Amino acid sequence: MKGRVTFAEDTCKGCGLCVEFCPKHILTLDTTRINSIGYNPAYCLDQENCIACAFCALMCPDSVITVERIDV
Amino acid sequence: MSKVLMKGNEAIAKAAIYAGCKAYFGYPITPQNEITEYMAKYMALSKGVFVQAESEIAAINMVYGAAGAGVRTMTSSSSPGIALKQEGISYCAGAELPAVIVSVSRGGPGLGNILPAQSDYNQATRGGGNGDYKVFVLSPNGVQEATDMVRHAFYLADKYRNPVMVLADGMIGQMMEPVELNIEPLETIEKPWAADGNLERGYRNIINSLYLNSKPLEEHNHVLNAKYLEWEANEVMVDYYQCEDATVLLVAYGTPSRIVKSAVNKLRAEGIKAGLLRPKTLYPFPSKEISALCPQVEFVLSAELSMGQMVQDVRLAVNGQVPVYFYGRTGGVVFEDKEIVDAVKSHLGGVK
Amino acid sequence: MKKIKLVCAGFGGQGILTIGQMIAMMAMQKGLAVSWIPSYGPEMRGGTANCNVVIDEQDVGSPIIADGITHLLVMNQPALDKFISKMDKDGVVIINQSLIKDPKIPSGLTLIGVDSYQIAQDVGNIKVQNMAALGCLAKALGLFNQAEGLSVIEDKFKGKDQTLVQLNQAAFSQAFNSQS
Amino acid sequence: MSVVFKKTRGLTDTPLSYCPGCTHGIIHRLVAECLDELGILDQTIAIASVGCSVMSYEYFNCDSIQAGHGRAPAVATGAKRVHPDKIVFTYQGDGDLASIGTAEIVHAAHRGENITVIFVNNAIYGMTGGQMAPTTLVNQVTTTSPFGRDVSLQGEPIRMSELISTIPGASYVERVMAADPISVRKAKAAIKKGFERQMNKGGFSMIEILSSCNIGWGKNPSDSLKYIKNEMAAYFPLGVYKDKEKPV
Repeated sequence: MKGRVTFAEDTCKGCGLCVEFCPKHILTLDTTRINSIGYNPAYCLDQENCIACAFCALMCPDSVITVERIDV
Repeated sequence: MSKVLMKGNEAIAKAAIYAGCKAYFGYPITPQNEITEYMAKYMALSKGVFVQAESEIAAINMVYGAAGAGVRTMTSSSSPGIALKQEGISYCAGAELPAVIVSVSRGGPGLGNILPAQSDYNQATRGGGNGDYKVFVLSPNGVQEATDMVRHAFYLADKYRNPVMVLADGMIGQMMEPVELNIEPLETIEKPWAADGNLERGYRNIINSLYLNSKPLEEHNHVLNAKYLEWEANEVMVDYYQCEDATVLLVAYGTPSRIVKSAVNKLRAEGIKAGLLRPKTLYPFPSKEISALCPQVEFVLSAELSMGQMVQDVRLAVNGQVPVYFYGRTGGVVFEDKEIVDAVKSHLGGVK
Repeated sequence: MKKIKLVCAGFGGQGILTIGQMIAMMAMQKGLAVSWIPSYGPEMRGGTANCNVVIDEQDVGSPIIADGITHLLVMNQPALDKFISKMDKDGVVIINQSLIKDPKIPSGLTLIGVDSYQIAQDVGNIKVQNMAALGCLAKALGLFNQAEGLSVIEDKFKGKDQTLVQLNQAAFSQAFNSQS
Repeated sequence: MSVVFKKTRGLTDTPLSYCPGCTHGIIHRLVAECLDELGILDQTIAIASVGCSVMSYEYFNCDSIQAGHGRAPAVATGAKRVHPDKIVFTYQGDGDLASIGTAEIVHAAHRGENITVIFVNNAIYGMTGGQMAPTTLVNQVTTTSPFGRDVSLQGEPIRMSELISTIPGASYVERVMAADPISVRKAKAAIKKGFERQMNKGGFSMIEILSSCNIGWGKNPSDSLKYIKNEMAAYFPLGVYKDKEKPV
């Protein structure tokens, strides 16, 4: 199963809970950028390995994350 | 002791401890939390009493208990919390208990917001508790004066056996200014009336505000009222700025009075002889002082961060001698000196 | 002296409130009248933070600065956007060059840049960026000498690790002296 | 391609005012998802309380009434009694429900009000800057327990689910937590059950959710979740404390 994870970047507060709970360790905080509300936003390093488990979205306090399943 | 830069809330708490406050009861509410937090730490270190009550109602009743038992005590809160304390304040006044209540007021009504406001003038001076009672109300204009007034509040509370409120605003609570604290011990007075559980004194003490029969309750009210009249005669505090030759009198209290003072300077620079009278006691109100200036002024303008509360006391003081106007901002909006200047100018030259 | 109306603004966590407090302490130790007041609101880390510092010879009128800012220290772009319209016509704007790359400033205002990130890195710890900003600001105010700044830093970190004090002082000094 | 997860329409587009990593946001979402999935979003009245969640009326995409500090269950009683066919819930923190509002919560349960109470317990007053709450753990340092909560002065933390479950009028009381994906799913099931109980006119329900306050606790968001699991859940055991339909 393959998935795709996307972030509403400008409401992300960079708390890192999605990063913490991603079982595939493909999420990280972008420490080189600051979003419009002053935080390092989360992003996906490796979409190829997303399994659409949505653990990241379940733990996101700000409902920033959308998870889709790619039917192959 | 040299000057230190201190936040108003912290300075208020420190001043209370130096003034011999031995018991503090409070409940979290912004913008006065630093008072509670400081007390949590320093009451423990100085072997005093600190209790975070389950509510403001509980906190003021703890104050009633501690004051009734003869100990210098204090609570602090902000507008909605002071609203909840009204019941206990009435009981303290009725039972003639010395207690200090610090009110760091914020915008209202209801939850309002946590920004600076003066919309609790009526709450402080009239109160919402039942009965013919008065609370002594002091109003500081900065951090230094807040500390001095907290000390004075403990003195007055003990002297008159009455609740004394220090009405600050969110600005004083959150602001840092250089402060020199008075660390001299505040003289303690005997409290032979206290219910401190010591029958060796030879008689029983009862702290109570219940008078079932009409005559004794009426007599009690006369005793209380005599006290209030004594304050009005002897305890009024007021600050004059450029009032000697003033032809326009501005009245303002608390931190906003500092902005009005700047407005007086601006008006003077334009050749308008403005003066500022700043009540430092809101009850007893400086009615005589305001009235005495009426013959020389064209009008009086009360400037407040409210929709117009103190202005009613100003009108009573002026008693029709000259027109009384009002300028106010509310909701946490703080007026600027130029607004006051414009308001004064709009009224110059008689009633339009 | 001309009354100083200073606003310091940036993201929470950039040490903005501390910068303002330390300027206030320097003013107090010089015997000037001063007030410091933060924008205060519901507790939330991050977002924006700012404080107002008013310095005068005799007494401070309003502690709140509505307009006529004489000195503005901004640590990020949103802070600059928020306050630039409230400047005094010949005011001084100090910007954090590390985060504000292309400042647009109305003519008449004096612009001073401080690369707080670079200075902090130079002295060996990026956590002291706010001290670099403080050094630049202290100089720009024209009221204080370097020793007065260093002594306030000493006081502020009293009881803390001495190397921490020196690190903060180094960042302060480098910024203070890099400005002509 | 199919959507596995997206933001629920039970929440408005207003960004949440909570600190980064605060689990209030997760709990808001769970409540909103339940309202949406049960098809009751358009017939619900949310009662917001005072504390960090004071602005929850901005976030739940339904009608809302903002209540005074601690008074949400009384306000909910008023709303529910005049609109018995609508869904009424309160969203309260520990300072609101377990301190200043103890009388109101006890008596709403006692009357068996047919409402759902979402009780977020994070063992601290977050909004006002981290003061001790009645649920603050023993020895936990807060700004008003600077030397740690001292049982001899401040008592032991109050267990509200246990207390409320002793009241005959309470129908369903469960304690859950929001500490990892599995517990978040369980929390959602409990919240849904609470609303269903109300829809079935089953009476008073309270779901207590152990939540984090990483700023007030002085921990990072990740360690805060571990604290919920290891420290809070140890003192506040998870589980169903009362279920009138299925006696425990």
